[in-house]
Amino acid sequence: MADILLEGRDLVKHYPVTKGLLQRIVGWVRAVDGVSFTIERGKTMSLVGESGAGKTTTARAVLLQETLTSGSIIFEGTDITKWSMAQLKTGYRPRVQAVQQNPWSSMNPRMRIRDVIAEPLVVNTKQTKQQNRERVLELLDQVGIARENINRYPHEFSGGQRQRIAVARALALKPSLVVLDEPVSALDVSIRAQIMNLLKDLQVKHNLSYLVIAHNLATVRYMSHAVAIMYLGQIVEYGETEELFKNPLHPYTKALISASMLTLPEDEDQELKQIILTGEMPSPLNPPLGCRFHTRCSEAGNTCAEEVPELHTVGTQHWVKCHHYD
Amino acid sequence: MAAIRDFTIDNKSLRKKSRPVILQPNFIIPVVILTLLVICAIFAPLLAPYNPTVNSLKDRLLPPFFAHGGSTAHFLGTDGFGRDILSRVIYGARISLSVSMLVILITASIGTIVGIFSGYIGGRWDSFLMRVTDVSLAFPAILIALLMAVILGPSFWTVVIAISLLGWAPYARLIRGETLRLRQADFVTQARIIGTSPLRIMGVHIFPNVVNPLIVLATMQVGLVILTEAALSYLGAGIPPPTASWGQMVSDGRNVIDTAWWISFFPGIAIGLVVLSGNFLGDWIRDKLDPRLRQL
Amino acid sequence: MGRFIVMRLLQTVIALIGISLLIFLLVRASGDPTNLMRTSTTTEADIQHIRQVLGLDKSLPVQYWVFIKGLAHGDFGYSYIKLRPVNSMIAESLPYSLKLGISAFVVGMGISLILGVVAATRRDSWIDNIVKLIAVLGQAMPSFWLAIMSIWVFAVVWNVLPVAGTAHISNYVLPVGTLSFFLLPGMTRLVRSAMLDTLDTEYIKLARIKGLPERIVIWKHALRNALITPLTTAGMLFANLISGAVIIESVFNWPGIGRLAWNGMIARDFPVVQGVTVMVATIILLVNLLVDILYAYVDPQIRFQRT
Amino acid sequence: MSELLLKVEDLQTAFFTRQGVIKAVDGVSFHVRDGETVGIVGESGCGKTVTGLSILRLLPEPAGRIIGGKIIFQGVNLVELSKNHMRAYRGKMISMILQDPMTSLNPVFPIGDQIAESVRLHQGLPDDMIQPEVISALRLLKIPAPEMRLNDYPFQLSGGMRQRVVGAIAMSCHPRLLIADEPTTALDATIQAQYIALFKDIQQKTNVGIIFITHDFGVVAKMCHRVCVMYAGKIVETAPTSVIFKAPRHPYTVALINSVPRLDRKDERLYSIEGQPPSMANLPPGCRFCPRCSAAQDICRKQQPPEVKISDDHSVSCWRIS
Repeated sequence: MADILLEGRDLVKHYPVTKGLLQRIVGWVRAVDGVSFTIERGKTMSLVGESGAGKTTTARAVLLQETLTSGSIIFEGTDITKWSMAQLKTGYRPRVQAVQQNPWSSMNPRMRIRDVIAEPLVVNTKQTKQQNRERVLELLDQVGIARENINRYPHEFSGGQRQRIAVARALALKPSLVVLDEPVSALDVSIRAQIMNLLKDLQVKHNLSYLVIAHNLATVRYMSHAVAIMYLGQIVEYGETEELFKNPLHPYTKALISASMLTLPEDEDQELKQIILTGEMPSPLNPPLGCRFHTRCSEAGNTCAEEVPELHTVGTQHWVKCHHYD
Repeated sequence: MAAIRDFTIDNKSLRKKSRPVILQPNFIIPVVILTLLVICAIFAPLLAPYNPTVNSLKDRLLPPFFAHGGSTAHFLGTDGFGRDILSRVIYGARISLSVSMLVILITASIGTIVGIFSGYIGGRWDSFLMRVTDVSLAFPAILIALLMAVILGPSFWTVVIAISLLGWAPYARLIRGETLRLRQADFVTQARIIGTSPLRIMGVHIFPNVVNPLIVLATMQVGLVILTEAALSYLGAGIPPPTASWGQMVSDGRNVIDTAWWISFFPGIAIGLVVLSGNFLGDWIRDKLDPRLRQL
Repeated sequence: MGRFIVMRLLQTVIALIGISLLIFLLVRASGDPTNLMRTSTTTEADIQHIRQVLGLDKSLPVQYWVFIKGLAHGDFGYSYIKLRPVNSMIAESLPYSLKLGISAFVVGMGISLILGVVAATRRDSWIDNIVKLIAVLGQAMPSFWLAIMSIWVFAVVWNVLPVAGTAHISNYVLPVGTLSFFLLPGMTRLVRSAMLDTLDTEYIKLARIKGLPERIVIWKHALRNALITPLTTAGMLFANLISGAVIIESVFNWPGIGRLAWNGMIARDFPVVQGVTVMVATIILLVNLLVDILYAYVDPQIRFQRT
Repeated sequence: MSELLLKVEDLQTAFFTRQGVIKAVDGVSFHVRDGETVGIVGESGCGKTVTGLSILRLLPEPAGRIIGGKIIFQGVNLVELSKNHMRAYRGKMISMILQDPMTSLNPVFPIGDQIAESVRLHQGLPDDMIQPEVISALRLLKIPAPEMRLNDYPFQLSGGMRQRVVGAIAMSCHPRLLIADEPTTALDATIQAQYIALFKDIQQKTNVGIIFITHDFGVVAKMCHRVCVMYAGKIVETAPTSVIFKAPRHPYTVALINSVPRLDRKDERLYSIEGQPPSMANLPPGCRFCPRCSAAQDICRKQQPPEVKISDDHSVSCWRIS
């Protein structure tokens, strides 16, 4: 049995849409609509999808930045949605940290690096200044930033260096899970590999779990152990990374992979024909009935428009929601 | 200038070439004038050649030294009561300076608190406070001051209260805007993720980041406050005579403008110089601290 | 769009109630209004009588209700000094203020639009520098001083323009000119910087990529967008104009509501000042409502919002 | 072989700022043929966008200026044209698509008007002929129900649709050359794939030459026939797309391709380039890549490498090659 650190069960987040003088609720944006996933200890799980798919909302829920409409988050065996604020503050928050996409805006420009990295310690622990300082130096070593930079301000660093500092801050409290929201997409191409390699090294060293939010499939394949493909608030396919990329099942997954595949002009005819989806993702305010993907799916049949597809397990670590596997 | 942002310029090479502060005329001239203002205000009794409030009817309406009939005894001439204009201008600095400093202290404090609170807490509080701010911004300060002068009677404190009553609104609006922007900033989200309390977020993460725009706005408001104070004094709703205030002095010359232009002229120049200096200094500080605020 | 106007209208009414309440409370908090009417010959009985006539013996909420009911009927009370209804005094003065204000508005806005656009499109040229100088000096010099100095120059030294009176067109030159200076510098700066920001956007770049002549890029594509920012401050500008009217009318002895309020203040004639304040507040709120609607017209994003 | 459309020779573009002169583009040469797509690939700050703007002569004034080189379009040197002549080329002969569809359309005009403006200006058609032309431009970009879209404002459209409208403006006067500056970067993966397929189709129909500016090798592979790799204001390597991927010669190209994770294979560990691109105000004296190059020699630090032709259509600027 896999060692599961965190599990999301049927997570739902609906935002009300109001209208008029009396703020009458006229509809709901179904940002996340029944999402379940598991994150194993020491492993990386990625949520992949286009903007509006609900991956960021899901991650925000894990980070307690959203109040869920329903669903539960099981952390080391207990449901934290039932915990009190005080319990969360001591038992959950310090264990789940985050690195954000944009290293230029994720640090208070008025704080020195030592304070940026020590902030989680100041807020969550009662350590002395000396203890904090030692921890900060230790963290700087781990992420490959020279110790003498401790008194400098964020703007004195390049994007790549800042992202290293953001990683150091996320590790300050020795968390079990780090949520990585597009950790390299704001960086220059030649810098991305540095950061991805650093994150992989730190994962092995500290037995960290990562929840990665990404839209770039190649990055995801390189970073993660398991992948969940999201579309319009739902996970449509989930699998162990290699299995999923070698044997994609859902038509949407296939289209995404095809879109991100490096195909040279002359290979085009030999390899599998490029899949170009028609149309755009519908609004989560009014998602299609049946399978949510059927409006753009070239293989959609009659049932797809009417019935919500069930989950089909294919092998041990792979499942899909699609009528084709009924 | 998107194309300029397309390549990197390293900060060190930029900094090397800018002139030292002391040689920048946009900085040094206003600073000298404003320093002079402070010195005049503090040491008025030592600097002024005459008592500014004592009438001397034999010296009525003397022109300044360079005009026909003028003398260096009364450098800038005298008014209808024979009071020395130069001495009154020097004493007038006291009113301008104390009113503007006090008003800015009061309005900036209130505005900052309202702005940060409104912007960070949001919701109904925010909509309410912002409606109040909008109405305050759209209300003519002079009219409120006239009303206050009728109710409370003209006095130093009437002026301070009357200007402050609406004066906090620009600060509240600016600081709220900045707070809204900062609230969305990733570093504030990050602070929430690690469990920072709202009060600490407002104090440690938001306030230090609104100090620059606050300083810029406050400097730029110095001129406005001085002008408003002068206008109130001019209208007779300000500090009551015989205390010398620049607006009042301009008003004294209104009815003798055909014979004694200097009574109105010099105090007006004093107001203009000080306001100009305040505005220039504000511009300079803005360019240094926060060029985004160009539209202020 | 309909809903938007209804929302705004509702907010305006609420704001008006707020302001009237504020004025009412300010007045009552400062003490008994009859104190202002006391002279050496008034007896205690007279005061009692006045209190009864003015309804001051009733409870505060009742007084406020009476006050607001009066306002709703356009009843601003009686002048203590002139012993006439305040509303007829306002009605006499308002046309003069409107003539002055509207002329100054048109002149000020027109000049500042042209100056702002020209300065922005010829950034750092001599025209830009002159415009910046006008703006800087205009914002620094006190308007009442400018007004008095213009009297001195044009009426005394050169003797080409009259100082007092309202009959002839030449009577308008100095008051309108100096009053428009309440808008001109600020508005010019605002148009210039909004224009500079707009000229820096991607869609202006695209307009140039299309090969459009600069004339169309600037006066059609850029100006329409650049006007949105100054419009948001139109409310403030209007307030400025009213402050200006009080000052300019007092300098030129112009028989408008500004002078009415000023004379009221000098004579401590409380109902007059109160009446003008309330009336101006109403006008201001209505103007702001109008601006919001205009704003919605310029910015299609607001026009199409169905809130 | 198709006709030569554009030939850029030794282009030098500089920005004259208060802090000094910054050469954003320093001696760039390349060419584009009819119906060909040439990719200009590089990281942010390498000068690829400035190259694109230089061709249209739309550098931010007064700071940006072309200080040397030739831009020969259909035999005419654009650098020497008067302002009015140059304007006649823009939108008609040469067009451009900008990166961010959210900001590149004017928010206060309906999209139909924004396209019609170009058509009216460049095609000299009678008024009743303009609308059909606008609709056909929208149709070329496969915008559904084009007749219904004419009165829409930009904010009513999704990012993908807006970018198609920008494309429709660009193609409305049948230009010969299209400069596309990261047109797909702001779009989602499946929308990006749509857009690329759309432009390949448009290119087949119209034989337009395309300069495709991007930082994304995946997009390059799908879209471009030839690629120029730029680093710090210079083109370091030019080759047909498949050669760039299969047999790159410049150390920067090699490193860049190896440091990008691939979807079609399992990478155990990515190659990572140390350091970061140099500041354009403070360039190294020799080869600009040498501070980050693992194969740097003495000469690399002292002298800039010359451009060497390895084959007909493959050239590299690196001392190791010459």
